[in-house]
Amino acid sequence: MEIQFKLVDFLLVSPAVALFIFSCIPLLIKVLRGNVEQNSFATLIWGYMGIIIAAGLTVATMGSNRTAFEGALVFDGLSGFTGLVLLFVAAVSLTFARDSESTNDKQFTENMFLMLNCVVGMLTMAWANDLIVVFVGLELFSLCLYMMIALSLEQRTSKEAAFKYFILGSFASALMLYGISFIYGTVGSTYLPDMISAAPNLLATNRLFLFGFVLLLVGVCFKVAIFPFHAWAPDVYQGSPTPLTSFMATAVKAVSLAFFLRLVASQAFSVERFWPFVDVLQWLAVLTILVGNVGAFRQKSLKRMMAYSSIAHSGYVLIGLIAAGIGGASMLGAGGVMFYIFSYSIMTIGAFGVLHLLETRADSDLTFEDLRGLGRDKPWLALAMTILLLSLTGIPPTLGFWGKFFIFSAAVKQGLVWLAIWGVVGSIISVYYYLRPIVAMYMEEPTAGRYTFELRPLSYFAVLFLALLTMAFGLASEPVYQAVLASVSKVF
Amino acid sequence: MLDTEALMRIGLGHYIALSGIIFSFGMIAVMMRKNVIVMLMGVELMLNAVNLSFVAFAKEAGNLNGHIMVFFVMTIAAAEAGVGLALAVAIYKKFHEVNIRFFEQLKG
Amino acid sequence: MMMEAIAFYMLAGFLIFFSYKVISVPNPLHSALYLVLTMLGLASAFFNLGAQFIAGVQVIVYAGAVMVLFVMVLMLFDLKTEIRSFSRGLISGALKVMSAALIAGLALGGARSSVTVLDAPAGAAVPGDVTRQLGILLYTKYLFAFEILGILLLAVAVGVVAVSRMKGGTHARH
Amino acid sequence: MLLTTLIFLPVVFALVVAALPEEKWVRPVSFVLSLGHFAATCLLFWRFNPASSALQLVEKHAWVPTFGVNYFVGIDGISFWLVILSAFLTPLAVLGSWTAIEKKVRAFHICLFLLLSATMGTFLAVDAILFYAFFEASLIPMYLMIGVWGGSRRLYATMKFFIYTMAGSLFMLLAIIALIFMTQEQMGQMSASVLDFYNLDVPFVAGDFLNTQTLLFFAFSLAFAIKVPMFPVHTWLPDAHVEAPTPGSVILAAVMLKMGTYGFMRFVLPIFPEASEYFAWFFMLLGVVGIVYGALVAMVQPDIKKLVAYSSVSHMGYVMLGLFAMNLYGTTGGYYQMLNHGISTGALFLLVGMIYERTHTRQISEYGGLAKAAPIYTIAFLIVTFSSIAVPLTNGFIGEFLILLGTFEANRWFAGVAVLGVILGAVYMLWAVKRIFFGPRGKALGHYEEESLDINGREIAVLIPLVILIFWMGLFPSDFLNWSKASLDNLVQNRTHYELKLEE
Amino acid sequence: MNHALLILTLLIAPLIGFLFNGLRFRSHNAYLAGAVATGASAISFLCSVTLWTKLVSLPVENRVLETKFFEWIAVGTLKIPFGFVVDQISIIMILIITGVGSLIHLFSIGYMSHDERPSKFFAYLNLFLFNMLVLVLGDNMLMTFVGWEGVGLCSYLLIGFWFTDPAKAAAGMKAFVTNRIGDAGFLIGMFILFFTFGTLDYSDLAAVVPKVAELGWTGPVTMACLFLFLGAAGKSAQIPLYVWLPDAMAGPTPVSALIHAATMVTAGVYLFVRLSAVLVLAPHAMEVIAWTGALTALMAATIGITQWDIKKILAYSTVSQLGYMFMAVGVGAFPAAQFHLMTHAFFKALMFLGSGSVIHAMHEEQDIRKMGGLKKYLPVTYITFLMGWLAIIGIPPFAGFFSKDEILWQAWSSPHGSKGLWAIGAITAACTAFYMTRLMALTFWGKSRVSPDVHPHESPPTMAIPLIVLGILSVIGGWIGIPHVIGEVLPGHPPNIFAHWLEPVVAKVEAGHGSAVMEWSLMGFSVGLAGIFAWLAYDFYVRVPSRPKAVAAALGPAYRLVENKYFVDEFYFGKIINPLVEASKAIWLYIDVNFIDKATYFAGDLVSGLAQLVKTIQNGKTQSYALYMALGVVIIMTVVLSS
Repeated sequence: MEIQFKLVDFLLVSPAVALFIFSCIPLLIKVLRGNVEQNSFATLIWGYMGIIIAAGLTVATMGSNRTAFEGALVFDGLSGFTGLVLLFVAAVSLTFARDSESTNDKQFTENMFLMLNCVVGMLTMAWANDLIVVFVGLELFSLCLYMMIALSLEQRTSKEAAFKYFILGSFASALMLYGISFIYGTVGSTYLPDMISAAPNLLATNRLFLFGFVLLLVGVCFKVAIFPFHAWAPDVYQGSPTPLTSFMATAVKAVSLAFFLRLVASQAFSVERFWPFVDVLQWLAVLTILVGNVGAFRQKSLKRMMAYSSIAHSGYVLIGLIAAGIGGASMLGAGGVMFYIFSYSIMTIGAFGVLHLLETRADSDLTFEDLRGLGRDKPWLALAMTILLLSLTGIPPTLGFWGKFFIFSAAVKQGLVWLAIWGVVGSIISVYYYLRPIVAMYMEEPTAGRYTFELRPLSYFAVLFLALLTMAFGLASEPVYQAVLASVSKVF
Repeated sequence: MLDTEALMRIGLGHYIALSGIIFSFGMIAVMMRKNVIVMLMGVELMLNAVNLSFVAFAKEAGNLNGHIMVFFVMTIAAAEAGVGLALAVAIYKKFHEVNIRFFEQLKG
Repeated sequence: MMMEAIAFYMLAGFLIFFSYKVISVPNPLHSALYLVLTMLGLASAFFNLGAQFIAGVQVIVYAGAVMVLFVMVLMLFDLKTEIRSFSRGLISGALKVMSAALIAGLALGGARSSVTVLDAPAGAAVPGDVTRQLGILLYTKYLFAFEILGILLLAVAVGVVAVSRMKGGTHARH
Repeated sequence: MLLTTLIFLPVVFALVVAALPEEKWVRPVSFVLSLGHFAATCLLFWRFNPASSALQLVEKHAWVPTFGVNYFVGIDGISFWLVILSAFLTPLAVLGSWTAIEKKVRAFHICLFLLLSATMGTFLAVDAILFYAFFEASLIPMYLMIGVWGGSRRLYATMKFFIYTMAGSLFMLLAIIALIFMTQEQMGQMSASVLDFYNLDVPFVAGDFLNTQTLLFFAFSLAFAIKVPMFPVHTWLPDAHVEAPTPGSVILAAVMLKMGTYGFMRFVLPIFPEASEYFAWFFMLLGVVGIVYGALVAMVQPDIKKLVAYSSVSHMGYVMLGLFAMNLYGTTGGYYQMLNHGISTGALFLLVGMIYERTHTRQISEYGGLAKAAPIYTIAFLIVTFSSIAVPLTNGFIGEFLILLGTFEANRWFAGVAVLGVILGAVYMLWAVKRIFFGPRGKALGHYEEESLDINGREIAVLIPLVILIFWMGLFPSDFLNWSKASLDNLVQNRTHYELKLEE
Repeated sequence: MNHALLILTLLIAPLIGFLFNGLRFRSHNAYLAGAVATGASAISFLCSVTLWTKLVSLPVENRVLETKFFEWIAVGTLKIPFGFVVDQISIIMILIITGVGSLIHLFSIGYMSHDERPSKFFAYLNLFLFNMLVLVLGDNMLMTFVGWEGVGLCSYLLIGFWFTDPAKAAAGMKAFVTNRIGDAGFLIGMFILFFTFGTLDYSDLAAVVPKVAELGWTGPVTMACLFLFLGAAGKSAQIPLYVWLPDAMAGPTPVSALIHAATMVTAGVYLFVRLSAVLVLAPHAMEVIAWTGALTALMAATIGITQWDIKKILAYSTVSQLGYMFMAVGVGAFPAAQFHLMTHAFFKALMFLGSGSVIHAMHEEQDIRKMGGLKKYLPVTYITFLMGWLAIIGIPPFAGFFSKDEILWQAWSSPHGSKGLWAIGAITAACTAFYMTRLMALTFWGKSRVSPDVHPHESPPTMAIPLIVLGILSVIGGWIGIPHVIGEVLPGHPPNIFAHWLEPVVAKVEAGHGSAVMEWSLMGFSVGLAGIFAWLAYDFYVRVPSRPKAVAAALGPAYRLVENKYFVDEFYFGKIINPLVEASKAIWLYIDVNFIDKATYFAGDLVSGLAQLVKTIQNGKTQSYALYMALGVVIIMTVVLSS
């Protein structure tokens, strides 16, 4: 057997290569300069360059609908779109990381290196068309995340978060891997299309495959924080440095959901034998929405509140996934899911960005009281936060509204009205806690002179930009929705 | 009632059963041991159990994807061990013990 | 047939015993040593299943390097036998054991009921030169994954070093 | 372009206000700008053709074409006066809050303008999603108004307001989505246009609660009933009103509550004709209960604003009663009562705000003898009171009379009970008047000299247009109803197969 | 001047007066304000007279002057013009209103000269005049209703004119609210009529109704009339809604004279005279009206006997007299009702103004126990009051005699009437004679009980002139309605001009059955009765002043019952109003605050409780989290595999 390298394969994976190279450059510079931390801004620029080049390459390869490495990787719209979201999120998070007290220290170079490689892992997972590749990508970004969290200057809680995430992540990986082994055993291959084509048949006849498939989904559900695999999320989100939380809450979910979407595209949900699982998933969606929203209801820490809210958002997406999975009008569901990923990423990272801008120490854990007077001292930041929170609530004409609209549309279209109703109930609960920061910012008596410090300009700009995007795409959601539909059209 | 014939004819099922048992031991270690390093060992045990089933299935399926997977898993497990131990060291430096009960600050 | 069965059951017995010991002995160092034994046992199982290369890697990487790392760290900590090595809570403990057992049981049950797989002739056509095939696969289909694995190891290396250099880490400078 | 201008001009104004160099300019500039907006709105008198029931001055641009969602605005006789009312009240609110709003003046006026924009959009949107967007968006400025400039329990009130309204409207969103898909099934292509909804054949089974039309009907109705608010989902209103600053109360009562009743007229009645008819008794019952209940509870309120708020519940009960009488009298009366309520309750809130600014209390028990201390104020208050209790030749009478007439035609028992509202309305208002204005001097008047509490020229200027309207609308209702007649006739006569044509 | 312009002037003049005085309400110049108001009223009176002359010049069968200013409400088939009609009925009304009104305005100038806010007073008075004119001139029921509510409003404002006294403010409110109850009935009556006959226009109704009558289908008409009677009972102070009128005496006395005696309170009577064509179709309703009127008359008269406040006595007297009028309406004697309305307007206005003069002279003292022997201090007042007294107790040939006797005769003889009604009427007449004589006796006759620091003085001419004019009218006012039997024996055979005048526009009820002899004897009986009771009262209060106490003591509980006005107010407050207020508080507290809000909070609490549960589950223990995952897997798998 001849080993042949096809150039086109390398061109296709070039975004990851570019990211890797640019992540190494500042590290090399640091090492060669006697292990002395360089100007963090320069490091950031390297990172930006890597991301921009990767994004450019992603755009260039998008729509090619090719596979690479004998089908191990696939470059379709879904992976391309997800990749762009990931890169965008990474760029913003990197900006935050550079400006944050807890990550911008003598090890920012390492931080950036890990983050970019994290993205490499995520891109791998997004591209993956083979369970082996999926697993490798998943592990790469997971391990990078564990270490990044541990790298926080904050001593106690970040270590706890890192360790919890690590143990539970490994546990979930092992479960997922166990599932992959069953799938491999029953399908005889780890190739995703093989599995997808075999799934309807095997699900109906083979319990081992059923078990494997469920365990695989459990692994994904863990990353997405679906109840009851959500429990790590609040603790880890709260304990991690905020830039990383924003990255985790968005990028990890985006890539995991994209993979989930690939799985549900297998039409597994339409197999009668699998219906009980679909029912279970529906219940999980309901429970996730409830646990997320209810959990956020009485939180004092803003980060923890946002963590629970992100669980709730996972529940909404799960509705879309089920709608996409059960056939009929899958495009609506899939489009809804991808749109939700997009909108959720922008809103959530923006909201975390605001929080990170207000953290003055590495171990800051902002509460609602801390927001008092923000409306007076930092009006624009408060405005941005307001827009982002309203978008998370789903008030039109923000981006978040359209996210919910598309998801609920899919649910209604697929006859999953009861899920949509639970989604609505969850949204109503969410109104309360999303409005509380607004209350604190504008309506409660401000404490004197809390926010007199200068905001970090780059992050500040980024947050304002995100808020602007939230509004702008809310007003013009159609282009995004079309892009999203195009991205999933090949998968479904 | 015991089907001696089936018990004697060692096949895939036997290996799956073995891997299942080891996997569950690993799970129990993760879920019940308080020492974080033993918990890590539990994870390793789980991964090893998975490896066993992969190899068994590879034999069954007649291709090498399983082996590739095992190869990757081993490497990743090693890396995980490295990360986990580094974290454990960080913990130890702070608390002079590596008990999971120190990590109950974040809750609620 | 018979011999094979006896060999398997012996191996299985050892494996189960060792892995049980891993989780039950109070001294973590002993756990680590039992883990080494478990891994060696697994290596032989791999060998049995015709995965010689994997078996070798298992012995070298796992039983060798990784476990050395474990033991080293444990020695570094100089841990005594723990008085309470298991988490508290009877109900939760029971649930934990039960759920773990159920997962194993479900896997087993799944395998039992998946008749088609179980009855397939064991040890069908595994290509003779496993290692070569493995190599080819690694350099073709899984080349990218392999590279990613490399990145992973590099990232872990960098990350672990960085974590160790943190305040409170083993190599902290302040 | 006129309608779009009307909707988005306030946004521009908000930006202008935001960009003003000095805060002291905010009030005059806002006043002039809002007057300008009102003037622009008055262009409708020339551009709108009252003889036609069709949708006029239509603008349509694709927004989310995948779901058939368009930026689709238009005006007909039903939205006509509500648009004018919104535009008319905003300058008054600005003028009325000249001294009431002391902090964050700039932000307040920005909120006011954004609210105006949202209300304009709500009344002008013909696309369901667009409507929903404006409907929801209007919550935010009001939420801020109550929360930032409100009274002591403002946080509770504003939260309650927001959650209540949101809770209802989210179900409506689901119903809109369902209707959009229904257009796809029945017309082959998705459309969120209300005009297409009218042509839908929404399956209805009498007697069975769980049928499509009934469920959708209740999803819409819940949203609008909360907004109206109807008994028993009215409890957000007293709290919101009591805590809101004066202009907030004015806009809330005068304009925002109308969104609910307008929703009934625009969506519920024509889209779900069978269900509306089937459940008309239920809504009439709620309306009647609301009338009597609101009046009784208003009677025993210790707080003036709360009293007015409960009177709103009672008055809006009339509106609902009229709308669900589903005949020409009821519908016309209900529509007219919407405007009346806007004028008279708006004026009442302004008046309460004026006196509150001076005495800093709203407890009725602390007042007394105000008629001597503030004669002009008393006159204005009495005039508005008479409008509120529907004394003939004021606007309130026309509405109430037509509603009761229509109700009597539809169901005489309901009319019989609703008439109690006429009595109780007089009771609670006049009792309050008696306690506030008559009798010996109350504690709240404290050290004020004779007549020193009276309202000043600015406040008189705020009230004069309202008083003029009270009598104008009472004497010449045709001047107003003629603009809406065609649309209202169309709504009543063609309700079962309602259709809105496009002009041009 | 054409009639439209005349009607316009008639209506506008008081309105302008109102605006003029209203806009300068701070002014203390009573003379200017009074002059303007009186002038406005006088202009209206002139217009009325002119209209009357115009009307007279028209042929009998077509004596209608109509004008529609604009379409007021036009919805569907409901077309309500802002239209006015002057015909035989309304011309009498507007002559009374503007005539008596002008006099009372004039009187008020003197009466209110020392008040703080004379301009306001005259403004209200003019506004009242305007509304009253709208009421009687309206060519459809809704226009009548406009005036109906409008006069109620003015009544409210005027009763509460001295608002700093909470009792007076409360009286105003009581009047308005009680009226509102009636108005609600009026509304429903209108609705029934509208949906039965499709119109609210009086002339259309008159035209359409007989056709319905042919169908013999009168249920809705009966209901409509009963509801309208509720409205009339509110406005005209009949059982059960009369309670506001005595309290309404809290207003300035000219107000009592104008509104609560001469004009507004008679609106109910006017309404039924106007709707006579409809009413006659509803015999049951007529019966109810007649008996209610009779009972009201009796009840109020008995209460009148025990009162001590000069104005209260007059108020109860008014209620009683209104009862007479309704009795007349109820028995179908519409001209008689209208006639009594007119004569009553004269003598009752006179008596109120007289009492005003007394009160003015007594420095706002209203208790007749503190008066007595005033005739020597207040000669003009005394003489004119005497006229009123004679008129009201029905001594021929004073005005009251003719109208009251006409009613009693009709009650006896009309097919709708009965002996019982007559008997009640006669007893009432006796009571009237008693309490009116008592009033005279205690106020003007006998010894003076005036406290020494009060020096009664005769009123100024502005107050005297109206008294004199009204006194004359009380004497001669009845002569236009001389009953047939009397006319026959009088020289020149004066006809019953009044009845003939109204004949074309009121419904005809078949003639009474009764002989002239009977009529004469009844007439004699009632006059005799009045005379006896008048003497009795004189005997009680002038000759043997100790007797009333003895009699009262002898009657015991019955006397206390009557003295306390049958405890009706107490009943209303104790059993209806207060429970309603308490119930409202309870509703607010238990439904709004404690139930609906609590339900809302319950949702919040539920979420909060669930939040606590979530927080408990989220216990921070890594291994618990792992357990959740494992359990999740197990449960999911069990569900999936077990099905």
